[in-house]
Amino acid sequence: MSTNTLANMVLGKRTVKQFVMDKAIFLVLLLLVIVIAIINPRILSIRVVRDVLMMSSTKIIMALGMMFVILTGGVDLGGGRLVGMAAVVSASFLQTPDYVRRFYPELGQIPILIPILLAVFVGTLFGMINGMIVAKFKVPAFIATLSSMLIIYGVTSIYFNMAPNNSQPIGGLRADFTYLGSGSIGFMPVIIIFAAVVSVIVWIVLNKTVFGKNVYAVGGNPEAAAVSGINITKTLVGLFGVCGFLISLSGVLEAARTGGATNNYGNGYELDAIASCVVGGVSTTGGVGTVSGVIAGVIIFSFINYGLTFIGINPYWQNIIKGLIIVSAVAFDIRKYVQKK
Amino acid sequence: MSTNTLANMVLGKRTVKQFVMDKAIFLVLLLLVIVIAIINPRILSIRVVRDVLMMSSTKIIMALGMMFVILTGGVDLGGGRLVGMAAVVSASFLQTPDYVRRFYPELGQIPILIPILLAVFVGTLFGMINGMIVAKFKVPAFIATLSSMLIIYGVTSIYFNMAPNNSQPIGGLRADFTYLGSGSIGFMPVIIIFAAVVSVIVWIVLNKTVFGKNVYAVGGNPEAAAVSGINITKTLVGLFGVCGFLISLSGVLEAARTGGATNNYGNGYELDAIASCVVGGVSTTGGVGTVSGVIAGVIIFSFINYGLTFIGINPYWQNIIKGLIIVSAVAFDIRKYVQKK
Amino acid sequence: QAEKGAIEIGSAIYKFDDTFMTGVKNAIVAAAAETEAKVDVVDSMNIQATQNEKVDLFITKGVKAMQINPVDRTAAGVIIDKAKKANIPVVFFNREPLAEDMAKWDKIYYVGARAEESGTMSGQIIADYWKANKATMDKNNDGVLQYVMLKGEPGHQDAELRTEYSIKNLKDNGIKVEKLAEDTGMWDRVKGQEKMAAFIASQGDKIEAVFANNDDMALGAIEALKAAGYFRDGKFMPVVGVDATAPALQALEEGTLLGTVLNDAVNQGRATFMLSYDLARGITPTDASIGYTITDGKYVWVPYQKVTKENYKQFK
Amino acid sequence: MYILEMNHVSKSFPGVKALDDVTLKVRPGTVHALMGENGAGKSTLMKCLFGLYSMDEGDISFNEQPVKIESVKEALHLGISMIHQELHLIPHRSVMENIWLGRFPRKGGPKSPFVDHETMYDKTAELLKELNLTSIKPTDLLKTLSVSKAQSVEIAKAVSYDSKIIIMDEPSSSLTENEVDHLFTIIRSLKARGVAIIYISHKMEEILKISDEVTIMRDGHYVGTWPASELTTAMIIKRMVGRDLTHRFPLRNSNPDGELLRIENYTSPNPRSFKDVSLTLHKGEILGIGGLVGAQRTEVMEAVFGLRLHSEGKLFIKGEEKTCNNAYEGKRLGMALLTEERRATGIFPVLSVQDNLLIANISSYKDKNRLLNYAKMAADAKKSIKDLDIKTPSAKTLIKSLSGGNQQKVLIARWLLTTPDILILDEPTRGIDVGAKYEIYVIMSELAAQGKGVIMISSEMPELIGMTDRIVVMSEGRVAGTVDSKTTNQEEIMELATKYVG
Ligand SMILES: Nc1ncnc2c1ncn2[C@@H]1O[C@H](COP(=O)(O)OP(=O)(O)OP(=O)(O)O)[C@@H](O)[C@H]1O
Ligand SMILES: Nc1ncnc2c1ncn2[C@@H]1O[C@H](COP(=O)(O)OP(=O)(O)OP(=O)(O)O)[C@@H](O)[C@H]1O
Ligand SMILES: [Mg+2]
Ligand SMILES: [Mg+2]
Repeated sequence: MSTNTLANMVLGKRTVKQFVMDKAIFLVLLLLVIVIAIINPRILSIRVVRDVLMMSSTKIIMALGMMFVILTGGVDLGGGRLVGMAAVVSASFLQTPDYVRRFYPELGQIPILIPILLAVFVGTLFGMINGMIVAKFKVPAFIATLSSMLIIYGVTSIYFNMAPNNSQPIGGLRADFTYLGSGSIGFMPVIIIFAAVVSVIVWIVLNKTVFGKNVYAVGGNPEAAAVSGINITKTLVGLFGVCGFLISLSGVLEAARTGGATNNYGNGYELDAIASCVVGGVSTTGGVGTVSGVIAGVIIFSFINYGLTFIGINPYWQNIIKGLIIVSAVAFDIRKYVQKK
Repeated sequence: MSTNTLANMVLGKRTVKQFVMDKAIFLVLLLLVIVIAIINPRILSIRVVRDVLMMSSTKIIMALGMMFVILTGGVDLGGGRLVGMAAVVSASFLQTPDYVRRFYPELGQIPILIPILLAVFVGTLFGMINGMIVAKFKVPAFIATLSSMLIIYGVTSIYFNMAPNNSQPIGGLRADFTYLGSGSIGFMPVIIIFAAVVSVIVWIVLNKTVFGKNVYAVGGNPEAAAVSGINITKTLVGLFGVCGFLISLSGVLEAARTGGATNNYGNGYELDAIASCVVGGVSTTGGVGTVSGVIAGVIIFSFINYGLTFIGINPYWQNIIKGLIIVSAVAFDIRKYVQKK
Repeated sequence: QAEKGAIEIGSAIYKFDDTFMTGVKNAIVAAAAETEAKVDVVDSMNIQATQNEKVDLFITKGVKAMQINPVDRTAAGVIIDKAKKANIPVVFFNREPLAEDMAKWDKIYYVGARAEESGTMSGQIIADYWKANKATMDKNNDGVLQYVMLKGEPGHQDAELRTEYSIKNLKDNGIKVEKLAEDTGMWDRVKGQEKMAAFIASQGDKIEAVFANNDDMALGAIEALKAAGYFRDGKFMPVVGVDATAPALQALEEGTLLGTVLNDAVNQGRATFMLSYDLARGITPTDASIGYTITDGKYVWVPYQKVTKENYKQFK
Repeated sequence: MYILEMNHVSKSFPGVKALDDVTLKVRPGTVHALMGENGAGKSTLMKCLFGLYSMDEGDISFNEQPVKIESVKEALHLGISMIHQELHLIPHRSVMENIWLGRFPRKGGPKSPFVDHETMYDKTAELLKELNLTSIKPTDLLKTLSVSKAQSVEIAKAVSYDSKIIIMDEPSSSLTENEVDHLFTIIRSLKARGVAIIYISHKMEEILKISDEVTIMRDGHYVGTWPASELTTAMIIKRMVGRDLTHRFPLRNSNPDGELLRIENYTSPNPRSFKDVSLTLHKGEILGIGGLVGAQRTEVMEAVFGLRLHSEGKLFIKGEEKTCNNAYEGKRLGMALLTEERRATGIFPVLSVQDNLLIANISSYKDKNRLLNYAKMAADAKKSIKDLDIKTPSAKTLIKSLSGGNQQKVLIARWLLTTPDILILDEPTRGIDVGAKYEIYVIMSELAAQGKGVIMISSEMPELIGMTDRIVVMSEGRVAGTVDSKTTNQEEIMELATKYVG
């Protein structure tokens, strides 16, 4: 089963039994697959797995970024708008020279890495500013990032509305750029490789580095972290920076994947990212959460969206069913934390 | 005791500085008024006050509902969609008999209170179900209400799409209904009176009833509340019910105020409501928040929106300025909570 | 010419996030720049209540005329009441208020396109293609057109009307149709792509045409189709959108998009401004004074235009 | 020669002058006890030294060099470490991560970003072995440890810093006598290495046993410093409280009669927890529950009060069989339970002292019109503050800014206000100064004299023997025996407590 292989990739050499015990959330996913397969067995195809993984890939990158902030008990409301900013910034520099409505009509063929780095740099910077505000002025992350949501959107819109673009969707992206989003190496889409690499790196950062352990400490008990001499400000600035980095990276890839960008890209993504994290077992009170859980959370969301469309459920009913699945998945999963005294 | 006398000496006369610290949020509001008045003195008119209060009124009712949930450290993400549901339900029964596209073509003139009570009852019920799920299954409020957001929207849309309405905006509302939203008694708009009455009642509930004290206790430390013999389930179901009640009441008034309703009403309101609460000093970690703070928070938001448009700032820039104001207002206000080192 | 800003006009767009409305907004601002009028453009953020608040503000501020792009067309009645009380003329645009509301006062105008028309035209593009290429397009040779539909936001007026009238047009052309799947892409390119991927996986080669309520979703669908091997080696899928955005014209040129329908933002914006400019100055608008035809004393209809491979160059 | 001198230290909080011209001088290689009533300013002084608070006035010299300590990092760097009065641990992380937090061993050089897990594990295992804490594994998650084990982790952590000064703010409050003895062994070996210990405790026996010098504070003022050898308990108390305290325990003549509460065969669904526990409480009786840490005393009492599940067993109140599934039902049956963990299950940190006092009893303040009677509430709060001598600027002050001992007093007052028939106290005098302890004993005797019943879990043997009528001794989740307090002695209790161990 493809979910199992993925899980094994992430979990390493854990036994199946432990896996079943700990990861109720994966069982929920399995159950979903079975139910949908009964309705339409064609869902059991390698192509569907690829589709779902592809649509999950940018979301995984974003959700992993979001996870850093949720680990400290906050949320990044500006995440969605940051996706839009990164998409617009990178796309605006990466149009084919013969496209009629270019953002920068005079611009030559610049190396692909420059706009990507620029977009990601801006995102990281915005993240770090958030971290600074949270750490230094004790503003709750909710408010700091609500503000940056407004500011980022305003800035992106002003940029997007600049002449000669005047708020037209940015199209005609260069093939070397869209390759990142829709190309494949053999049967394996590049974007899935991206997501996998990012996941592994995030896993290493969280579990093997001092910074990662400090993130868990600051999230789990900030007072304890403070009396242990951890530099809370540095940790917060760092983790918000990582969050901004990953989210803007996902924005760049979103532009590459869809071959276009508007200032409205990413609107509302932050909610999906937060929800995926929480469904994946990241606690909103901080200090608890794993990379594998987040990946599972994202895939569950993607699979619900995909599967319900696949079997042709009316969109209104999709909402209702999605709501029911989410709440029951979490209620089922949460039992492992709610130990009976 | 000498510490006590000492304390009295210091506390007896409150210094100006302390006052400034405590009421920082009101000062922010004042400052805003002054700045905008310098740019355009016409903002200093009773009409503007009335406009701002009118636009705040339904939002105050909603934010007060949201406050109950935030007091327990959660949020109600379904709030916005509940506004839409209440608006659609009440409006669908309150169209003038001669309107061409009636939701219920055969329906006679029913007493205005019945649809309103129906809408508010459904809202309260949804709230109580959320409370039940949070209390019994330990599902985080974030997820429970995310699910109900989807479910409520799905249900509302299905209702709204019923023949013969087929997703047409509901219009032609009865004058006795729209009076609640846009009528006035003398110079005083009815809807402001509504908001004032609700605020007073909520204040009484939170400060003068056992239920209110239990809400603060459950929010302040749920485990200690359980040990103190507070019925956590009852309190959570109750407070989510109150939240649903107030939010759906605001939805009814929203329909009355705009003279119409669609399934899309209220979309995104929850974020504004949460933000107003937090700006008004309600702590997202639970247990802290006052009615006056929430009202101040809502009015600040309304005034920023109103004032920036009034002086004719470009909407993109409005976002940026709004973001900057919010973050600095909170940073300024929060200093009183930041423990002295 | 009088000093700039002597005439203040309030303009409320239903939401700024909408690519098309941003085009209209830009056209309004451009038209105003040639006159002494100053247009205050505000964002209603897709919330009717917010729009009403903006209207209150305009009235308090004492603007000379208002341009309103309603969030919810039935709510225009309340706005008209407010305007009438304050004696400020209103030009509604892009979303048509109900006829009985329009009749409430004589200083109410409407500029827009008939949303039905955009549906009809996108249906016509597919109908034309079907008639010309029936042999290849009817993949299963059953004489029935199997299609999938990517709708805009459910309940949205344009989404409902475009969906309804595009199919109606096919039927009026005597074409038998079968809907394989329909889902909402929420006007969004990313969602359009994801929904289309699911359609392809569940319907396979059965799909014979793709309707999208706007270009963004159509382009998303094209990305999904490309990923599934379409638009290569002679594998084609007719896809239609609405709006004629720049990337859509590019797709037409590349031959991936079959057609789109131009919603004429520039003329909607201009006509809206010209009407409100006259009204603000107390002039009763005429065909001559605004440069557009006024029907029934209060309507200016800006037509949609079919855009296909044949004529797309003129819209660039 | 002093390793540390703090001179003229003053510090105010809104409404309180917590420290007023305080002096502290500590010699290397000694144990320096810091004594004072609850709220005297001990913790505040230590937090100033540790860089958590900044002093309003005063100076510090360390190793005869003037220093400014503005952050914890600086304090740790100088060689000062601290065991805090409240646990400061990260629940979802392992013991080793908690211990090495802020200074993880790194793979390949001190600048490397990677944590060296193997080294960390080995160092932790070594440290725990050295301190004889082998029942704790380096990989255990903190949240699975009992309070006393968590406290031991805090001690291990502070010791591991290799500091010149270790501040211990009530380290023994959640330890049993065995563990305290063990702590003293650790302290003596530290002393031998030249480390100075600043030791805060309210347990007089400990102070006289371990300390070399004693500094006494009262109401934020410095009273004086004396060699421990020149002091007696009575002298310390007099200087702390400002008056004599002649008796440690109030005199009471008890004549228990009539059954109030009986449990039969209480057994936990968790096989490692309590089994087959039966006991009876009579009217007018103070019943002690003794045993070692881990004896499941807390669990049994929480089960009685309905906070924990029991799979078997019956509950009788005044002879009638009842059930009790949650605290609300417990309260209705006339019970009250003061829990052991003040911070986790006791206080509402962001609520006022008044709200904290009244919350368990809030329904009784309802008027005819169902609204709360504020005048009555304020009066009761004021009375409680006065009766228990709770030091707080006002009833409106947030409880989190009170000293630890005063928070504990608020919790006791909270349950007294519910006027229970059966008052269960789990370590009620933890962190409470001698004067206040006496007050609590008086309250217990008064309740008993009124025909009510009190159950007291305590790890302090003298208080257990001195205050109770009978003592039920538990061992490994079972009742090992019941003794008569008038005739028993510590040896007998210890013997019973270890009956099922091993
Ligand atoms: N963060 C704070 N904010 C306001 N007041 C404080 C704060 N910390 C301590 N206080 C006050 O300072 C005084 C001294 O408190 P401190 O905690 O130092 O007492 P203590 O001697 O350690 O008492 P205990 O034995 O109960 O622990 C108390 O009156 C307390 O209310
Ligand atoms: N949540 C838990 N998970 C695993 N083990 C636990 C948990 N809680 C308690 N224990 C274990 O149960 C035992 C009982 O601990 P506890 O401190 O409650 O005993 P006690 O005799 O009641 O202590 P005290 O005298 O301090 O009241 C301990 O050995 C502890 O390790
Ligand atoms: Mg066919
Ligand atoms: Mg203390």
